[in-house]
Amino acid sequence: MQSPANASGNLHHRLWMYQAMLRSRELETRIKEIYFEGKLPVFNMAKGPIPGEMHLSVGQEPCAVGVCAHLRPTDVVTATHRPHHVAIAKGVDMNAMTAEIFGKKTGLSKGLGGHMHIFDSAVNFSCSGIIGEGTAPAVGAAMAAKLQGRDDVAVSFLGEGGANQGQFHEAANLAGLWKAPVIFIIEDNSYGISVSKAESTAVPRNSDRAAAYGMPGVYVSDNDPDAIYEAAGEAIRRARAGEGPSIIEIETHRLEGHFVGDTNEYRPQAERDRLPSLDPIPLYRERLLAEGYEGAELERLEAEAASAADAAIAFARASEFPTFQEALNHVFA
Amino acid sequence: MQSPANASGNLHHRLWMYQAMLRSRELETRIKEIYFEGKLPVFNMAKGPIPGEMHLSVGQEPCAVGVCAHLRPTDVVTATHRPHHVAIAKGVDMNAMTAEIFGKKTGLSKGLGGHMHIFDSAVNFSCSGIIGEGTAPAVGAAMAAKLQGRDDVAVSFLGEGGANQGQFHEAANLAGLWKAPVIFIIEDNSYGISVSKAESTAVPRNSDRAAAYGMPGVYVSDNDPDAIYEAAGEAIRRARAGEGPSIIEIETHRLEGHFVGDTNEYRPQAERDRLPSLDPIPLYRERLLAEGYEGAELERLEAEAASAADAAIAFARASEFPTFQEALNHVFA
Amino acid sequence: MSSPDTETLEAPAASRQRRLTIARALNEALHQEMAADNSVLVMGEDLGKMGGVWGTTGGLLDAYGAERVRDTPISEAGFIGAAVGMAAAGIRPVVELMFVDFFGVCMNAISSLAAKQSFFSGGKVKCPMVLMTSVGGGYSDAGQHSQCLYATFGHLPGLKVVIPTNAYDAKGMLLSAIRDDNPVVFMFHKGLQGMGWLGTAPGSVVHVPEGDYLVPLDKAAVVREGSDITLVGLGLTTHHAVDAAKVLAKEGISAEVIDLRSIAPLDRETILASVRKTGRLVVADEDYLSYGVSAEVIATACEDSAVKWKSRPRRLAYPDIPIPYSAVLEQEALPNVERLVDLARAAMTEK
Amino acid sequence: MSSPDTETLEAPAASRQRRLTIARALNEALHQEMAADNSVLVMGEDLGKMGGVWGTTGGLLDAYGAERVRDTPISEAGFIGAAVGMAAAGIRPVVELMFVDFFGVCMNAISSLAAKQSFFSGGKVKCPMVLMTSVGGGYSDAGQHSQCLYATFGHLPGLKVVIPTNAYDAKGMLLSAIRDDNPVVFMFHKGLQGMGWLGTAPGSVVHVPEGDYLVPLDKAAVVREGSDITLVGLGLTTHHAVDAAKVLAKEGISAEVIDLRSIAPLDRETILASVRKTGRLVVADEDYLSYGVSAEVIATACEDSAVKWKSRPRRLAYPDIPIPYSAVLEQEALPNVERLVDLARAAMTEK
Ligand SMILES: Cc1ncc(C[n+]2csc(CCOP(=O)(O)OP(=O)(O)O)c2C)c(N)n1
Ligand SMILES: Cc1ncc(C[n+]2csc(CCOP(=O)(O)OP(=O)(O)O)c2C)c(N)n1
Ligand SMILES: [Mg+2]
Ligand SMILES: [Mg+2]
Repeated sequence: MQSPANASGNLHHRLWMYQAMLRSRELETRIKEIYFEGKLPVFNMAKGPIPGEMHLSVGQEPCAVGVCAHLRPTDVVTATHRPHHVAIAKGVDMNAMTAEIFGKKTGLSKGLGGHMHIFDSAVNFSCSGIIGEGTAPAVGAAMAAKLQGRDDVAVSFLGEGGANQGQFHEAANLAGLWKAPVIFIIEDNSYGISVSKAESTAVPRNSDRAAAYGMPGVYVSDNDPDAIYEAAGEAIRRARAGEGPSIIEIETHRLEGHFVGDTNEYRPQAERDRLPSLDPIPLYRERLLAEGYEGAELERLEAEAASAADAAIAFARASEFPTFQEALNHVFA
Repeated sequence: MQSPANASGNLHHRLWMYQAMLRSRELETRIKEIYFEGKLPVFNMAKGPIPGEMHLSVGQEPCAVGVCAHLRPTDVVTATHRPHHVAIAKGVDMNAMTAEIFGKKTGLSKGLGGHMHIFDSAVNFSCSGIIGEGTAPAVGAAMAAKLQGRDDVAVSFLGEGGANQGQFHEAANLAGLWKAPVIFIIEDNSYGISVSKAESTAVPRNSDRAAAYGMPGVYVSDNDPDAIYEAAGEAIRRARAGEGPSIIEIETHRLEGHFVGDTNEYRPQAERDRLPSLDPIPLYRERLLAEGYEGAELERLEAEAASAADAAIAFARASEFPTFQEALNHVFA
Repeated sequence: MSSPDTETLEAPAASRQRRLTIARALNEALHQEMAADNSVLVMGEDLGKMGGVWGTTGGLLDAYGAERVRDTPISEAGFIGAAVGMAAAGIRPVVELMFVDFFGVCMNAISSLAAKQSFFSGGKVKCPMVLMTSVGGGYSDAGQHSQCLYATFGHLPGLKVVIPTNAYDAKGMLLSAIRDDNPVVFMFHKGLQGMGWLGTAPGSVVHVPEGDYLVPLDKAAVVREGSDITLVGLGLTTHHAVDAAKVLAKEGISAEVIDLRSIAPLDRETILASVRKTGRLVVADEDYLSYGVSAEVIATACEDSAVKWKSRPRRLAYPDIPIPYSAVLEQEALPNVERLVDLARAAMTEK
Repeated sequence: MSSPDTETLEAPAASRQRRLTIARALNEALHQEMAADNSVLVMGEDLGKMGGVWGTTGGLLDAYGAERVRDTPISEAGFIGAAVGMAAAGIRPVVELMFVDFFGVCMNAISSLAAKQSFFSGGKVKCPMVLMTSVGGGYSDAGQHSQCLYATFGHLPGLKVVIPTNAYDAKGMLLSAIRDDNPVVFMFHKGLQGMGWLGTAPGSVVHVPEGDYLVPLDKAAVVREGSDITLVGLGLTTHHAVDAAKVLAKEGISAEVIDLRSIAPLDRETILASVRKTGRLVVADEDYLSYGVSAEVIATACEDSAVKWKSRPRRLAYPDIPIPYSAVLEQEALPNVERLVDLARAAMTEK
């Protein structure tokens, strides 16, 4: 899925964002359902077509699309253990990504990586299951662009919990020092697993920490795709123009548990009750309709996203498992 | 050497500070000279009565005395690879410390630690040769005091170079979050070995980074013992009163090379030429005299410091080396 | 020998026994020790409200309050380093590194700070800290959430490193660890933990006394006696070894099974006593092969002058590759009973 | 075999040969490779203006400019992690971790990030990064500045780990490392580096050709041939082994000396070929004993069916204690020629 930054212009960026959110949501809805296949009656994480941990981005799609709408395939993105929405918005091949999640040979990494290790070199996307790990490589990728005379940027996504990792501090300082064309996008969903932001972070806003690194910090409230699009656009423009890095913290919402199976019980009941009303996709749909977009057009995008997700699942299911030789082949390049 | 916070009050804190600076200086002057014993004509770090690396604090004494003047033995201090001035100001036994530097059995750690591992549990002092390592234990020590219902504080000394270590970020966030009675003292001598602050730090002042951790940040210019005393006094008062942590960054000067043997060649000539005029000890002497302190009193302190240093060296030289059994004995408690 | 008898690893315990999972046993140990000693404090990610991802800290927050049961930011270097500072001041912190795989973000706090406080201070500063951490794979959690890294910790001086194989040992060893004045890396294997959402080797669920008891941190256990061959395991591979011994028994081969329980210190005497008797050795390790536990056990036996080898020693370990996600690949890479039996058979027949 | 011949380790080279220290050889390799390939970049603490604490980067800043020769903040996790991002984009970064002892503040960037890029991406992302780092003690730099930690790095998959013993190998191996598409941990021993301010084993200063040549990263070297006993060393202990072999020769004992040069991969074939011939083995390692290089070498030999042992294998390694500061203690703990000779004699006489 090409971003509007590269698409031929006939798809307006707001529709593109809507569509990218839908694709992620449609795929994750299916993943969630399939995740339970084979794991019940006594839930066992090791079983079924999608074993292991599964972190869904449901509710956080605006962060991905508002940022990635500005990116080119040659821009680099590093993401986290919660990568699907960002991957899809960055243009990662959905079929190959889904096959990876199913551990298949046709997966992006032939099944060696899995859901926390989505690597697509065609669009320069990677992610990691270790908190903070992607921050420094993003600075390096940004510096590489600068050294190679490209005006590409790098974007590092992290959670508000991840902002308390030492690696983030080191990476942000390097970025500020070297004026690296990198943008740190902090998806503030208020929780790191069960630990709330107030229990983990000495200041209310990570965007205020930008001053510690000599870079602008912007806080975007309300999980609003358009506001994210604006803020990210400005930060990415600055970065491409050689004006250096930025931090953007986005208020977003984790509508599901930390991973599939987590029931969010540590969240106050009132907060949990409110979650469905915060779903950004219907909210954005309403806004688009209110602002004159055609319902039929939206429905077309919805259908397209559903069928893309179906196709990805079908592709993954139909694919073969890798042979053990694959695991031996790629320890070294 | 008891700090004025504990001394019976008959020694004014400014004289105490002067004396503590002198003690450190007198000892380090001797250490520097002895360091070259046995190492020449072809300098070999492995040889002589004091082998290994040797980092002197010459010029940075004000940071130590201005802070430690407020501390009690039950307050905890963690210091760095450049620990002597802080150790002496914290009241570490000078004889046992010097013996440690000579690798002797009578040393604080029986010769197991050496100059970068000065541990004196009698006054709760420790240090480490790994940059940033002392920051988190200081937070822990501060929390221990809080949990145990003591109004003791912890002070973590670090260099401006060390402030770019991830550990510092994590420790500072924990401190801010938990309102730990800890003070981070950043000795800004403009260099981390050969790398200047401008080459290492994205912002001009680390004290500005305090805002990222929800704590006050103070910058003290001019390596001024009295100004440091004031700033530290306020921070320590706040910490004891349960008002939480602080960061104090102090402009100071490393008058010697990074370690003995380093010739400072990477520093601009003009800067090197200026260094002798920045020696804080004669400057403070002048000020004390100008403000009416008796010359004779200062001379008495000077003589006392010199003889304390002589005694420490003599004690260290006269002591025996440890037996290998000591090394085996203390791997575990 | 203070571990449960051979039978507990092999057969369901008698009905009146109280059988617990390792998770429950650890939780009980923490409850009891926090009640008995108010210098004990628990700190880590999701240990409070959530009760721990590994089920070890449930109920502690309610019982002992937020001062002593602390949820932390995702700042492992920070809170483990802070624990060292607390420990020096007389607190006995139990901290959790959620997955051992995350060691790389905080190893300095463990292997430099905690491990060397005693040495650097000439014995004056103590570090009575327990670092609990989960190890092991087998459930497709991929290359950053499935490692064992036993040897990574065992190699560095100043740490005690233990891994219980059943709930009895788990409780007794955790109580010993908390009371120890040294840093103890307490590893629990996810495949033995008894979480609802992960399969659990049945042999780990054994009788656990309600009261207080200690299991030493420096003793291997002979969990099954035998005379023809010595099988050495730790964590999950101990269970594989017991299962292999049962298969071998049917073929008339009498295998002795040793559960290392501690890798630092390594109980070389117990290993040697067995290999001197059997003259044959197979080591099963789920950690990476090279520079791993299996090599150390083999070298220990081969250095000994009293062992009379009837065949050369053999080892089964995780190959030197990152852990692949896809279940088919991961299962192929993991040590298992079948391969262990094959190696034991080879040791019985070949030189 | 691409290493210098036996003599270079043993005797001063012929007068017209150009003899360099390892530091100078590494510096020359960096100069030549930066000139030849402008994707090579050097980054770390004090590498620019100061030319590196270990003398490896002198003159590079002037020759190649501040973009390609970067001084960094004291942020090892940050700049090593950044190097991984650069490497994925086609840059070939050479980074320095000043002392290997600091691994604990940045190990995640090395053993998770760099080491697993290839695997996690199914081979699509490369990490052509060299991590240079100093190892070893012997000059009273105490417990945080004197370790070797060979096995710590060798144990974790995805890294190549090498350590040259002389200047010839140093240059050829560094050129190989920079051109390798994988992360290479390039360890240089301070006791061999040839810094003015540190003593240097004379055998490390050998003839170094001016031109371009490669020494492979996966081959041990037989630095002295012999028939009675195999002595295995790496880094400084290779020099001890050569010296021990000379002493033994006077007693009529013919010792073969193997310099491992690489511990990941470990060249098991070269070890086995020698031990199959001699039937006796002593390993000398300056890293901590337990779970170390010495155990892996011994296990490798003992697993082999073709070795006919004439006496049991032996090892000399650093004891499992932090490195003491006091020179008398440190020297007593370090492996040395005398002890190696004693072990070899024992291997010749006892079972
Ligand atoms: C270094 C490290 N510590 C701990 C974890 C375990 N862990 C996985 S996700 C997570 C919470 C992350 O919170 P946040 O950064 O806010 O991201 P979110 O899950 O909310 O998207 C934790 C603690 C980890 N993967 N890596
Ligand atoms: C983690 C770590 N990285 C690098 C070093 C090497 N090193 C020792 S002192 C030093 C400079 C420290 O600078 P700063 O913190 O400003 O303290 P200063 O030496 O100026 O007192 C460096 C880089 C170290 N000891 N630890
Ligand atoms: Mg979050
Ligand atoms: Mg400095």
